[in-house]
Amino acid sequence: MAGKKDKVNDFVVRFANVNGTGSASANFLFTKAIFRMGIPVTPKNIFPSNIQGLPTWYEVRVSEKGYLGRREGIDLLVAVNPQSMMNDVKSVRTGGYFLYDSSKKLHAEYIREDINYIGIPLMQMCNEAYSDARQRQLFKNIIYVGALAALLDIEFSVLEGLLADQFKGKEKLIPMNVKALQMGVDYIHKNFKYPLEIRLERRDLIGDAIMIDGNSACGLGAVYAGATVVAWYPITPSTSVVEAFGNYADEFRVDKETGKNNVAIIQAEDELAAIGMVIGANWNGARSFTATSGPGLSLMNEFLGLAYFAEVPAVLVDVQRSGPSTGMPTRTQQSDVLEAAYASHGDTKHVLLFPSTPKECFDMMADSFDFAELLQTPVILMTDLDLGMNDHISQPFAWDDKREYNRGKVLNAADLEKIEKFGRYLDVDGDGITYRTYPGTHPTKGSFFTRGTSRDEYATYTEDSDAYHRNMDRLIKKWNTAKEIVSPPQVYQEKNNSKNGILFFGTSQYAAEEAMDLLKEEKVIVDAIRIRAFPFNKTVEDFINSHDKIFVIEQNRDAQMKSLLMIELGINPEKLISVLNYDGLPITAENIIKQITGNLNHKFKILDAKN
Amino acid sequence: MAGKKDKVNDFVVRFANVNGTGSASANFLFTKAIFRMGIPVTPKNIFPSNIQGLPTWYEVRVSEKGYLGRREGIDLLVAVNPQSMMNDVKSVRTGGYFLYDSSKKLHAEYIREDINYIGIPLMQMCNEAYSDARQRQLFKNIIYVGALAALLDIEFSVLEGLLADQFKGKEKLIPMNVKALQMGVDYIHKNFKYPLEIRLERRDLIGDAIMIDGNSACGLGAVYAGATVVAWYPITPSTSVVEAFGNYADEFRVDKETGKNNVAIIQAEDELAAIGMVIGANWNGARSFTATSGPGLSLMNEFLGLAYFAEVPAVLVDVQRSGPSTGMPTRTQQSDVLEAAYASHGDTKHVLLFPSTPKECFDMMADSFDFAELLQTPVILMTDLDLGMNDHISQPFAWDDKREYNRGKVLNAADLEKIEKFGRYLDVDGDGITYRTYPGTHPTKGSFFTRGTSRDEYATYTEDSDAYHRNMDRLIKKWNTAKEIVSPPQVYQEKNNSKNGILFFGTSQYAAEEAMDLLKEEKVIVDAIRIRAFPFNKTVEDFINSHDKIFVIEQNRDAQMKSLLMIELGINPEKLISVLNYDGLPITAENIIKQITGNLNHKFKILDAKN
Amino acid sequence: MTYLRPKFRHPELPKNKLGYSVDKYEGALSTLCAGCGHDSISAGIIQAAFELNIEPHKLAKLSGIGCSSKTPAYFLSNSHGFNSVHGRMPSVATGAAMANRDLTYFGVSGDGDTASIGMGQFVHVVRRNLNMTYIVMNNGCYGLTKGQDSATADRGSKNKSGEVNLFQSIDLASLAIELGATFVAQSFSGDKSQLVPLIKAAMSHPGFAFINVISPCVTFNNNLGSTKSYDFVREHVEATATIDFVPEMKEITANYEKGSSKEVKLHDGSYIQLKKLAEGWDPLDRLSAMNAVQNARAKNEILTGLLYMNPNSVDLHELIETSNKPLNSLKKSDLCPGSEALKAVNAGLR
Amino acid sequence: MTYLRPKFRHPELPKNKLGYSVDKYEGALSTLCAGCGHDSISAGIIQAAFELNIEPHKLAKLSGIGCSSKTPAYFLSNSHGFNSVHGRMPSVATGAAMANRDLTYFGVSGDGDTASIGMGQFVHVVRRNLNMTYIVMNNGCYGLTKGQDSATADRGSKNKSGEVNLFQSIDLASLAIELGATFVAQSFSGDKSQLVPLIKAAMSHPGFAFINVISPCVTFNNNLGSTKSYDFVREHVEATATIDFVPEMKEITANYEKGSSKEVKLHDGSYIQLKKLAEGWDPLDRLSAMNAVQNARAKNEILTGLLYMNPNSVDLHELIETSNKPLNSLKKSDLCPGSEALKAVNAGLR
Ligand SMILES: Cc1ncc(C[n+]2csc(CCOP(=O)(O)OP(=O)(O)O)c2C)c(N)n1
Ligand SMILES: Cc1ncc(C[n+]2csc(CCOP(=O)(O)OP(=O)(O)O)c2C)c(N)n1
Ligand code: SF4
Ligand code: SF4
Ligand SMILES: [Mg+2]
Ligand SMILES: [Mg+2]
Repeated sequence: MAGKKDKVNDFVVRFANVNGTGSASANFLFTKAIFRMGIPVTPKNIFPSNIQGLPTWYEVRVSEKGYLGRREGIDLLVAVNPQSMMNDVKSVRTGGYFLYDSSKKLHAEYIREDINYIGIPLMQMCNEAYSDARQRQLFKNIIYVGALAALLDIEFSVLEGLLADQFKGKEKLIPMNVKALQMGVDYIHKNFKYPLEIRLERRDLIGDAIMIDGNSACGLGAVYAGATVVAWYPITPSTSVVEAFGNYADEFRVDKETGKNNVAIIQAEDELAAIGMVIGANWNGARSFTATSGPGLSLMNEFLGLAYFAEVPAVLVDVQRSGPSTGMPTRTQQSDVLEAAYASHGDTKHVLLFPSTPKECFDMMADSFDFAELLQTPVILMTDLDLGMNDHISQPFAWDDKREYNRGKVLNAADLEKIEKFGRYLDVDGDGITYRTYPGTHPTKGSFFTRGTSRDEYATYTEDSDAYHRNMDRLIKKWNTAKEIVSPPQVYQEKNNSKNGILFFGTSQYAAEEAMDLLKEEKVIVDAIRIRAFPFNKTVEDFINSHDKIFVIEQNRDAQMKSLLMIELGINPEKLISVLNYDGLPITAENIIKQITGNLNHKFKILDAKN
Repeated sequence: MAGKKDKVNDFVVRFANVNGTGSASANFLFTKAIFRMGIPVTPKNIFPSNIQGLPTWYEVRVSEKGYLGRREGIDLLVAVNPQSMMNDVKSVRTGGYFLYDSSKKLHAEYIREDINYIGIPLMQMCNEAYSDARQRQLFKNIIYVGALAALLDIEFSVLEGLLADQFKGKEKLIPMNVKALQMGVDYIHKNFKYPLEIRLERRDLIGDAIMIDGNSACGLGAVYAGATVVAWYPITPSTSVVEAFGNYADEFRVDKETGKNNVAIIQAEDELAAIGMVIGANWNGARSFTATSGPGLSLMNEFLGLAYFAEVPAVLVDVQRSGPSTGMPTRTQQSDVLEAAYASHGDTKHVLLFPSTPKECFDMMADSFDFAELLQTPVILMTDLDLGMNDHISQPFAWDDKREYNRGKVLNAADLEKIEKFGRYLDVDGDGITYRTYPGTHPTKGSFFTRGTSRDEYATYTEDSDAYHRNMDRLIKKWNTAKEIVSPPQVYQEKNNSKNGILFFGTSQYAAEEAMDLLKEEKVIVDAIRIRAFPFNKTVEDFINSHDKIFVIEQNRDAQMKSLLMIELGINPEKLISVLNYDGLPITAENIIKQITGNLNHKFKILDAKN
Repeated sequence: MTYLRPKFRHPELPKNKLGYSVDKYEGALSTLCAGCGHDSISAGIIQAAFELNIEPHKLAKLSGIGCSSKTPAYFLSNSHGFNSVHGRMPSVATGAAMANRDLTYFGVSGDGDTASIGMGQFVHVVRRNLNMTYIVMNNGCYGLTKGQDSATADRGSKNKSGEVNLFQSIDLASLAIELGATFVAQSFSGDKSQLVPLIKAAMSHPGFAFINVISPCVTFNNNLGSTKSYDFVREHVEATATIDFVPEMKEITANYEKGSSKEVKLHDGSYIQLKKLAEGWDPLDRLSAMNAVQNARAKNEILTGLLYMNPNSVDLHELIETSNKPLNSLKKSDLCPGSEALKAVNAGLR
Repeated sequence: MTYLRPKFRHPELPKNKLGYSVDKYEGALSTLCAGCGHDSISAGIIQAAFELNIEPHKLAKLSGIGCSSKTPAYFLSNSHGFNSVHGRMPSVATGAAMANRDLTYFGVSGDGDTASIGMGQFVHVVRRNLNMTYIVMNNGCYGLTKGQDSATADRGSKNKSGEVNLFQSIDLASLAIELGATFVAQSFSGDKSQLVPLIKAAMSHPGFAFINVISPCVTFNNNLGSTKSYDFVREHVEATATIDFVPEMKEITANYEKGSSKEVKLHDGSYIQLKKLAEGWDPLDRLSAMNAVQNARAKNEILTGLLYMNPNSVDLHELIETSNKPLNSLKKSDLCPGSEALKAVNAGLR
């Protein structure tokens, strides 16, 4: 991607900051402005597992074509962190730009011949304009945004509009921010040629899309789905799921008359307690969920087995981070797939959903409660740090007011009156799903004793081998029923165009779709399918069976989704080619293409051109 | 198995007792006597998850041919439990015997035309002979053993010898027991034709074999292996592992001079604490282990991930019971295989060992510490309730006094002096295994900071993507190294005799070997391999690749070992045919044969004859 | 009790205000050892629920794992029950209680279940003042796994395998007071006259009500000073090294006056010293309650009765101000903001 | 502190008895927020180890997860360290200590790490009287996950997101005394003159030595009565809804006389009231210690100093009578019974 022609709406800007310096909101302002100019844009946070003083990066990709995955190759680096400066300089592509604080002269070792330097005396400007140390700190960020506005042609009125929205109710803050922006603009206007050849031009490519992170979308989805009991324990990167839920609940769930809450949010003492609470609440007829990440999922294993066997609904959001162990808590990965699918000792299987976008986070969160209650089993929403904590452009949320909550097979008092003998685990309908009752339903009928130990169809304790066997088989029947209930995959073509297919899920979607496009430009055609749920729908099986080679794209080391495909569908591993990424950063199209073309022995022109 | 010819040393006796009535020791006396008569015998406990008052069964198979798996079809039922009597009557094979307490007349509903009844007025005899209620209870059991001695031709002197051993130091108890035995003998002699056509004849088929349960063998193995720190939490069926360890430690690990213990055994507050202690102790250079069952394994997930990633050795015995959840705690299963193999979130893999016999429990327990320290990773010994809590005939234990403990790559102070810069995670030898140091080794060299988060080769904290990636790849290299270090499989033939193979592990060995023999009688030849460790050794791969069809025998519902074979070896699932058993009882040869011949479309004469 | 317990009842049993006789409050037949203290407590729970005129189906009973945790199957069979996982009943109860504030929550746990694996959850359910009754059937051992010492076993006591407990015991009642529990009582399984009123009081308390009930384990009890005198059967059992023999035992009962002390002989011949709080005891004074418990402990006495109660208890629902209607009864119309609101949300995200 | 802390040292630093100057006891550069109380405690630990003439490599430092649990990387870099998993350091420390009784064990935890997820392990490590020093760097919040209330947060305090903590706080020192801890102290991160001697005393105590150190979190502190007066920057940060801005802060120090009280102003303008135990305080009387703590709590005072110590502490190794030689130093000859013994075992199984 060298070359020096104008690159309108197609470049990557990376901000190198120190965390705790208030850069996050300034950087977001930059991204959001591009979004408001109607141009596809995608930001990624690359942040440390600490609170203050360490390097943090914010990478913004602008893509006229709407490619919203990460891309390697930095066109403009905004260097506000002396700590990481040396590596930051190296990371700029040949011909790219390096924006730095020129209050002090740049040391010779930071000078590269093949990139362009834009020095702005940020500190000096702040020291002159502000007396309070904290204001100096804070406005430095705003000033460089102003500079970028000038350099990249961001419309100033858009920035002003954003500030007006942001400081609604605190209007006195607006002029100070505008002034700081203007300082940045002015400095560029005075000292540099602008705009650069990488620059922005207003488009109308966003439509009615919104910009939001996946965790907030999950929280909102749970409010819409009618979740009332939420238990959780803080852990990065899942914390903001429940925080968002809480904020939306403050807005939507306070009873107007009484001022009381139509929701109970409990910060549990740990993840074992959180999932225990969720199980207790669901058992008692409330929709309830928790959110966690890998270590929490590990701790929930025993309880997940109980919920599977006792057939209690439960919804769990796993915002995956790099594992194993505490791993890299602030980096993304899709490496809890196998653990989640078979969590707990003994023969267990759990329903998983794999959202790719905030809209899907919202929808699947709502669906997950239906699925959990329909199937009376845990449902785990497998999202990840990239989706959960980064802002994404997404289709707007939609809700059909006619949609009812599907509470599954629950008998009320009247139903019980009609029944001769209630059998909690009796497969009346032959689909493996049995009827349950909530506590308190009927004075003499329908009560039963829930346990994780063996029992017969009437929930009576037994150690009888046959009863145990029957029950385990029924659970498999239920599993098979689930296959056609859970979210079907997204198939990218009506009929096959190739004997090769690619299969992906979750946040790999962005890079995978881009890779498909680029491959097509090279006349390498692949069919594609995006998995959205486990167990696998028949369509998944058909797709795989009707292709010779399937490239399974996933963001983990051990090819975990491939394992599930083999185990559950009996697919010959030879036809499943893994395309893996596991360095903690979101996967890129370039990476996918390299691995696919490597396998296909295809010499790829675009790639070669880049290198 | 109808037919009325004499069945010498080939039958099944089942005792139906109430638990808490002292029947266990009497029933063991019966089994041990047969053992001492040189005849292969195998007992199975089928006991409830409670302490007193519920049905419990003890099933003893006698097999001249040395088949030590469970067999269906009860030849003689000893009915001492009115609660279960109706089902007990039904369980006897046509032509079999039903021994019951005839103090009260047997109700008509218990009468079957096709079986033989042996009524002994046990209660009445006890009431007459003993005044103390508890003695009445206790000796009832001894009396029926006496009766069985007469009916089946157990040598009385053998029983006397056993009592003498048992009451060594409490000799005054012997005559009373002998008297009770004699009462049983006499009653038979007076009232029945004896012996029955199912009966015993002294043989010399036992050699120098011993009889012991697998849990005790594990405990003993750990003493020999030099384990010094043991942490555990009680759970059936693993409790007796540590209890046995403690008993052997009392014998072998008390310092003669000081009277102090060369061991520390800590009953932890739960399984999380138990594995935490094990990790702490191993990190600090002691050999340390814990024992648990499914629910405990589930709780250990997070810590196992830490040990994998931080590369701390740990030994864990998982005595598997029927899952999921609390499942059937007193029934056997091999259903924690998948959970153990990939325990914890993120990309993790753990070394598993699969013993089949008490001797192997002992050996593998000793090996597991070598493997754990060599590989600096958790090693999980996957045994089960059948192996752990039932007595088995086994080759005697052996220990080579020249054997040294292999402590793996540990640097001492002198080593450190020689090294320029110590890198805890530096792959010096190219095998993925790095050098470690124990705390306290050297004043200024070799100390490092252990963590579950990302670090570089020098154990320095980093969030660098490359460092993370390098480390994850090195862990895979180590995994590959492990393949040829862990216990190789047992291959049953020098070269292949068939295009079909069977593959099994753990306690399925007994039934699988019997099934092979029976198949051979029918001219159905199958090759066989017994897996003894995960990751799989090259031999396993070769065996599978050199056959068309592999029957994978396992005692779980979800074909978990088959899953591991597919995932790790990339085997086409089509060639792996599952032979499953998951009703909580040990698998039988008959069951295996049915499933194999069903698949091969072979009409099996022996089986047909039986039904 | 045994599986053969006769089910015959006199037809004219007294009825409570709901018109129910006590058999309406019974459960399945117990499978615990004959004479187990836990069964006596179950009987007390049945009696208390009967006397309190509780609608059985308006009560949810929850437990962990252990002999004690099995008991919910043996009382109130018209109540939903949840025998969850070991040590984690408090969290399940918390979730359940959050879902429906209109039921009565009754939790049963053991000393292993609460004081070892469950310690964390116990501390936090106390802290949250969840509106529930929480009984620990405290036998100082792990009954179901065959008699290992628990963390409440007295220091110096011997267990069935003859091992001496080296560790100080955790005093659950004192701990609960320290943690700010709003209702703390202690009793003995065999003392129905004290136990039933305490259970009733606990169930009426608006907040977390804890009762620690000393409940001897027939089979594995390991009480301080266990005499272990010569006993033929014990020797027999010891010699055969199978702890499989449980002699039939009778329930131990203890009836004594308020303010008095009583030495109770347990099945194995050992004694415990119970001291019933005097009539004039002021259970509203937290500091004096703590002191009394500490002093009794120093004297090896177990103080019984209502030790402490906070009359101003504010339970979790009140604290977090959940709606008065049970959350599980709310409908889509109460819960779902609808499509219009969502349009506004979308607008805010552009 | 920042990554730029100058490493320059005066060449003639005083040396301790081992001939080491204090820099021998330092660790890697801290990555905590500037002014974080935890860094002050680290400095105290460095000073204490220096003054106690500890061989750094004969000490093992262990922690859970959290800002506080990171600190072992910032002191004693010649010691092995183990930053384990969240809330489970006590078990790892127990195993480590069992393996080698000859090292000194130093544990660091946070209030989230100890009072929430780690409560069970904390209670049991106290009960076992493991020979270790256990410091909780108590800031009333979860620093590393961005400021949620912990179980030691004061009831009524407001956290960074403006939410009021509704729950009573767990008093870890009082709890430890209740559980029978043999050494319990309390202090303030900024009071080096008190802290260093307490750490030294703790490290010298043969058994479990607990120090609860109040350690303000610069960034998310949520202390009672936090004034939250008008502040431009705070408003700015609130409006942008990113809690990403951490102003540079100075360490808070507090020096005051024994027996006196001191109000300490925290970074957010709120105050805490510290009360230093008087000279004449008898730390050997458990009941009076408990009372003093309870009374102070009622007055919203935090009692600092050595609250309680049992001079007859019997640590876990002594209790279970492990060999005097470290278990990890025993050789095959000490451990393996050998083939002859095995023959006898075999014979007994025939
Ligand atoms: C995770 C887990 N660990 C261990 C067990 C085994 N277990 C069952 S009951 C029990 C102890 C019960 O003791 P307690 O709570 O005192 O009840 P009791 O039987 O004495 O009434 C244990 C350890 C289990 N079921 N689950
Ligand atoms: C099992 C697990 N759950 C949650 C987390 C996330 N987490 C990391 S630190 C922390 C809380 C730390 O609080 P505290 O112990 O008080 O330390 P501080 O940061 O305040 O010093 C949490 C919840 C984790 N690492 N592991
Ligand atoms: S073992 Fe003990 S606690 Fe369990 S049922 Fe028997 S007497 Fe009760
Ligand atoms: S967030 Fe708080 S506890 Fe963490 S380093 Fe910063 S000031 Fe310290
Ligand atoms: Mg108990
Ligand atoms: Mg904290």
